[in-house]
Amino acid sequence: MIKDVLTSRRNQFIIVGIILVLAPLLISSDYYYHVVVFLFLNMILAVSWNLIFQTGQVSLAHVAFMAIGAYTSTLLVMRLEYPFLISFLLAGVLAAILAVIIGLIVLRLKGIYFVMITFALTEIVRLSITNSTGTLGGASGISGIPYPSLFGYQIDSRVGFYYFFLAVLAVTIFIVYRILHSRVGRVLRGISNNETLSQAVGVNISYYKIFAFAMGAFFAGLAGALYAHYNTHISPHSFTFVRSFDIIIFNIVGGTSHLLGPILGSSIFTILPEFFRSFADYQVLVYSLALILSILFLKDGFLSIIEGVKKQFKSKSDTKPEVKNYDHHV
Amino acid sequence: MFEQALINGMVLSSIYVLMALGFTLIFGIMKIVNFAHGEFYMLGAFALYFVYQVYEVNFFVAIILSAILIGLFGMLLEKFMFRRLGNDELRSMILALGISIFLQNLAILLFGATTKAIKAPFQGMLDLGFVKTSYYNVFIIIVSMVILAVFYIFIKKMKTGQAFIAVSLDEEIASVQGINVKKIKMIAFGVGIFLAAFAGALVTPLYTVSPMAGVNALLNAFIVVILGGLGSIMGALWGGLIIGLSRSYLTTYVGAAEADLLIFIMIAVVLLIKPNGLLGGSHQ
Amino acid sequence: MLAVKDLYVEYSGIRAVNGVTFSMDEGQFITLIGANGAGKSSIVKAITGLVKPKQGEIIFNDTNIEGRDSSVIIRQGISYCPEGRRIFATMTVEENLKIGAYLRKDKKKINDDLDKVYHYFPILKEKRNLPGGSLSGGQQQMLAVGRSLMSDPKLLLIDELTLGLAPIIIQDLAKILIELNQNGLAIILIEQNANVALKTANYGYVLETGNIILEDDTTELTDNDFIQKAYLGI
Amino acid sequence: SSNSSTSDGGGGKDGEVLKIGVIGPFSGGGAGWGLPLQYGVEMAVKELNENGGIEIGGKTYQAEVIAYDDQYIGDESVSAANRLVFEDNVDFIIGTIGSAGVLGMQTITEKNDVLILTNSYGTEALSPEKPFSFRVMPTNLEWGAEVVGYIAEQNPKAKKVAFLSPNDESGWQVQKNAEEDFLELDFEIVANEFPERNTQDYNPILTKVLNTKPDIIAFGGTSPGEMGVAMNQARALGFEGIFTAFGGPAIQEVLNIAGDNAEGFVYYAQTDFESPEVQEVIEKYGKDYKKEYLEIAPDWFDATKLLFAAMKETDSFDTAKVAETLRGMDGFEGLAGEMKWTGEEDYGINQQITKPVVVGEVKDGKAVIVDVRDVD
Amino acid sequence: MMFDIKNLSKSFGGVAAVNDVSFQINEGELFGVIGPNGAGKTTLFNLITGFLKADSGEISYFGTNVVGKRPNQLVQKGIVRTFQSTNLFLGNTVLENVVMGSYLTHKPSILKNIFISTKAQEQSALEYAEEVIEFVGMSAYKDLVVDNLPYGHKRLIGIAIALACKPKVLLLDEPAAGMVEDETKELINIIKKVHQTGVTVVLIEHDMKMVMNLCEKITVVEFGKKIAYGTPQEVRQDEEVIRAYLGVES
Ligand SMILES: Nc1ncnc2c1ncn2[C@@H]1O[C@H](COP(=O)(O)OP(=O)(O)OP(=O)(O)O)[C@@H](O)[C@H]1O
Ligand SMILES: Nc1ncnc2c1ncn2[C@@H]1O[C@H](COP(=O)(O)OP(=O)(O)OP(=O)(O)O)[C@@H](O)[C@H]1O
Ligand SMILES: [Mg+2]
Ligand SMILES: [Mg+2]
Repeated sequence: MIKDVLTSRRNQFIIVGIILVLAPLLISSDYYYHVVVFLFLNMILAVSWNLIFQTGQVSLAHVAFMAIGAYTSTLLVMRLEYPFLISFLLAGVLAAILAVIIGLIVLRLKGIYFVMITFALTEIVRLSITNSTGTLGGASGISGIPYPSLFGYQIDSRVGFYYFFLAVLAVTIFIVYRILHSRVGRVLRGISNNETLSQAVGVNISYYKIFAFAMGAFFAGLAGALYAHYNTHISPHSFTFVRSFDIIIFNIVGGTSHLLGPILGSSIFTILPEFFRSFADYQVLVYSLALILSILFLKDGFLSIIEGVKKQFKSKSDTKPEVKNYDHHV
Repeated sequence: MFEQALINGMVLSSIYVLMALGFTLIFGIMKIVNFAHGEFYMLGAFALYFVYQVYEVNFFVAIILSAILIGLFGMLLEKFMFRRLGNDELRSMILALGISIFLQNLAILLFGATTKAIKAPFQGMLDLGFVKTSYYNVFIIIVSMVILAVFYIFIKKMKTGQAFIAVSLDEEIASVQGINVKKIKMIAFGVGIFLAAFAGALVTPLYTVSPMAGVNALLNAFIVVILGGLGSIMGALWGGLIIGLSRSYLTTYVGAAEADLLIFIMIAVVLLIKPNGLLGGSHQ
Repeated sequence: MLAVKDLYVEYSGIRAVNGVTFSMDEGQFITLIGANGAGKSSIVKAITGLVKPKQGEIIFNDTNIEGRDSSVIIRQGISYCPEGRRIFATMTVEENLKIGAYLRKDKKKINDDLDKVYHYFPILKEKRNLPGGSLSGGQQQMLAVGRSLMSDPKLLLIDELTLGLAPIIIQDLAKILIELNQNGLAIILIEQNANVALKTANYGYVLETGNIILEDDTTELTDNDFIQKAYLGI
Repeated sequence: SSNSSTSDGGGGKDGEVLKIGVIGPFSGGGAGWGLPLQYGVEMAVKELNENGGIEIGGKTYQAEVIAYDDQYIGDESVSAANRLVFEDNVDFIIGTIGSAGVLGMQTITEKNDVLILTNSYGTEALSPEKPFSFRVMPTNLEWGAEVVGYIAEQNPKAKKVAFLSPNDESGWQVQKNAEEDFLELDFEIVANEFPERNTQDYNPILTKVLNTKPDIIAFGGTSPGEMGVAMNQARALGFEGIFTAFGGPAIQEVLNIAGDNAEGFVYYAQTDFESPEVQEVIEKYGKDYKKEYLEIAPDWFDATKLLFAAMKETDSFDTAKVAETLRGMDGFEGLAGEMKWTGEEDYGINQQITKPVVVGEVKDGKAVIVDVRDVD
Repeated sequence: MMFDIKNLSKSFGGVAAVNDVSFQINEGELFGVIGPNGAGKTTLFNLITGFLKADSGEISYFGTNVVGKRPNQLVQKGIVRTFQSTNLFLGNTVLENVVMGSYLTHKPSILKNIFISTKAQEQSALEYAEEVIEFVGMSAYKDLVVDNLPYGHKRLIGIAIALACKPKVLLLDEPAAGMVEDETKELINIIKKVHQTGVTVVLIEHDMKMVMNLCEKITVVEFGKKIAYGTPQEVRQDEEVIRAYLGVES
């Protein structure tokens, strides 16, 4: 009985949801809030990136869309005095629109060439902001970005940010999950698996690729806006391709075969460095070692650990043989 | 100014080509986007610093020795790390990234964060008539051309070179031609790293070395290879020449900050017209 | 020359070859026929070292080669033309052929053999400087066969010789193989087209679900009722 | 290595500990600046502890350093500050370097009354709304005019200045300040270039710049390694004029790379590193560290000592009170001489340190201190 | 008339793969294309199905010129193909492969997929795919990963995927390659059944028995040129065809 309750997907979601909503009761210091808020931000980025990845494209441009979102929302609020909520949504929308336009051009590139052109894109965005003067603040960026206010309520406490970020994260996960676990998700994976054959069964591959790219960019844009209004200071320095690499690491080290992968990956690789922080000048060294080891020993990232545990669990509880799965490697 | 920019561009191009060759080799054969390539460049430079500056070995011997040392180190990494990942491109890429961060910070720990310099073995300026340049610049250009030619002949005409390509295309079928795939991959990785370290050692007298020296070197190799076409030797040559010369001329006639932006835009445009780079996928 | 004893091949627990034993002498020409999935490819892959046998012995010229690395086995004088062509797509036709002679040193004789292959398949000569990937399916098959001839082997393993070839080419190829065999080359031919297989080879093995169910001279097999019904469509 | 450096780990004789937070780039591209920061603070802490600690409100405290790496990434500085403030309950933080990090940290420290001693070039780091933020390194806004003044006095004929500054926030800010100093004295700015950081090949940009026939090449915040390379390349291209730099160079590093090519280089020396006072401190507290980082450490050593002095004078750890004292503490004797607070005019608040401007010049291949000028 | 192909040409860097070819295919026909290796048959398929764009000429499909249309648009119009080399969604099961083929018959909508449960559609797609698999006789294998299935089975799955697209015209590129006699017979039955449901079939095949057995009309190409056209009997006796393609023995 209990086991049934726990294994239903929906119930699992509900349980995790309740835990997250109640978690602030347990969070004792603002520092933990800060870490968790950043974790949520990273999760939004990682999960939305995964949507693009499902079409077989490794994008380094996620951070560029994040930057676009951050600057859009900041400028709308500060210069045009738009209400926060509108600016926030427009940040996502503008990022998505730009993604459609860019996607129309770049999504014909494949593999490493796509990686490269999205890398170039990121650098073009960053360098353009750096070399700009005036409104965008150039290399020094923009300071004093106001805290978000929603329906007259100003979010300025850590708890406030916690719930706000959590809400956006929940929406992101919900939408990405629904897309991936549906026929659309099947189509996306089909495209990544075999473009020619997908075309041959009637799939308009550009349409789906652009959709995934723009949808991912939308959430990256939102994440950028969140970041700007939480941090209250942005500069091109915050949007280098290094952050894109982090997003990729979250996914690959987490595991890509399931949405749980990026969620796990971003959790571990956001929290772990905080543990390593007390190593001071050795922090990065230890971090890179952890990265190397997890890549070396985990086949599908942290998901393989979960799979391993599951298997063990299964083989204990029932002796029915596994569905035969051919090994793909000779 | 025009002539000076030409010489500047040629020197840049030579270095880019050297870096790009190793990078493109490793990608072509192992399908690894070697984000640690710059760190091997940096290690090559540090190796030279110790072998030549500290232990005072003859300069030319020292360069080769440094590159071989680092190349061997690369082979070890292939044997004990990259091989484990098989042909998983993404994981290999992240592994390379991890190694890159690790080596950078290890270097800070071992060698310090400050910049070190090596004196060029020969000083003085050569008057080419239309412009003056240092002997060492000329040396770099010539050495790069020689390496490029040797490498080209190696790949196109020698059995091992052909084996590299065969392995890159289909390991199983390569092995039933009698090719020892594991060995070839290890050699290919070693040669690629050798080239990176060689480039690093060669240019240190011109520049300097510090633990972060690899970052820009990698970026340049990366864009050169993408522009020229991954896995293509002639692509590395053309990519190197184009990026080297455009960087020189754009910087001289437009400005440094704009040059980078313009180069990225140029690459984006080229890729849109030729999605596989200038000579991509041809192994020419 | 070649002896396969009690060979088992498994893929993650699934049996593909189920205790197969056969042997052949120098200069023999045998064929393996059988339905899809009977295990024919698995047998030759085990011989070439592309799959590791689960159990059993493979002896080639008095040395055990089972489980060794392919590159080592090939060195003994075995050549393999894989199922599904698998030519090196971006290498030129000529480079493809030359890589077939990877282990040989005798430049002169390599060139002779190259000419021989060009003589067998003139279209390859015409396209010698084009990338292999631009060839049509059948042309690629010719290239794959040509490549396997370039190593001057003692034993030639061909998996699916006629796949995608035009009838006229099949007739030519059959003649070529017979000629090569008469010049002393031992051949194992896997072939879906039993008509061709039984006409070219001297001795045949019939496989079903990993077992040899029948073996005989090809002339006898051709007259066999079962064979006529299941494989010759008579 | 460890993050704490109390001499015995057990606190003062009353068992009390004063925690000092340190944030700086100890890895990656900024390590050359971050490590001296860490070492400078640790040296001052060692000195304090060796002298028995600090007595406040009748209790004796031993100081302890908690250091976090921010990799020269703004977000990391923010996280580190969060940890120091909320987790380690630190009230005093030294660092970080660079505007992005400092501005990020201030969103936490100012609200929580945490006192920070930083170094960055942006003007926004100091303002009346940020009473807890002090800048303990003079920026070239403070000392630039003196260095330019020295150059003008020594080279009455030099008129044309070409700028090379890194293309980032500090580069742009430093260049802007320095340009004004030059214009003030009727120099002409003939070139103003912003190459990316980590540039190794300055030939193309120098070719452009030298075409304008400058008498002076001024570096605006370029790191010492790159400066050395650029000097070599400029000389090879035939430049015979003067080099100067805005942004404290590690002069030994420059000399190691540029050698004779650095001849005539005029720079802001921060402290007279070779002076007996500095050498004594290094000998006593810095010998465990890598020598190559120590050139900039004395400034952080001074800043940390200044902070301790202010605490002592206030006889309290109340940050608001300590800040108040600090603002009023003119005339503290540091290794570079007397330290004072200014900034009212430029930032609206007196929380910018100034010191006598120690001007160095490379003469006959050696770095020598040629002038010490008081700021007016 | 279904297809009216006029003066179609396509060349690759000097090689005229398809050279001024014209022919017609009627609705409901079983049409064969044969010719020596490299004659341009596959290229012809690529042109008809939009995977390549013709250099010149016209492909009229029910009266409209479809040159320049993308493959997925043509699939929507009912033009469906299989590939000469096996082309599957690797790493997936047979069932999953065929479900992908039901993309058009059970077309997903993104918005619905996000906000409304699509279990019903998913279920019906699954059932549909199972029917198709049953039709080609692969039910026993439906839950196996396709990667290492025997060659002939892979080819059948390729056909199943194509069938799941509900073609009006099905273009098969060497479907019997790699099959033994028995299996070929099975395949012939399948193709006949498909044809009986009103689907036009265009077949490239080197197995002459099969071609002669199945096709009503045959076009023979060589060096990108049409060299003969007619019923199997006519073509079989054509001197040109014997010289270029069949050889003496057939
Ligand atoms: N790499 C592999 N992994 C898992 N199973 C495999 C692998 N290769 C072959 N098999 C399975 O082993 C069995 C025998 O396959 P094999 O390829 O040897 O047959 P075959 O007689 O050559 O068939 P075909 O005529 O289709 O080529 C088949 O059931 C096949 O699915
Ligand atoms: N992408 C390409 N680049 C260059 N040449 C090509 C390309 N594709 C096909 N060709 C050439 O065009 C000709 C026709 O090829 P095609 O694949 O259409 O032949 P086919 O009739 O299908 O032959 P087969 O029966 O062997 O499959 C061949 O000579 C082939 O080499
Ligand atoms: Mg087989
Ligand atoms: Mg074909």
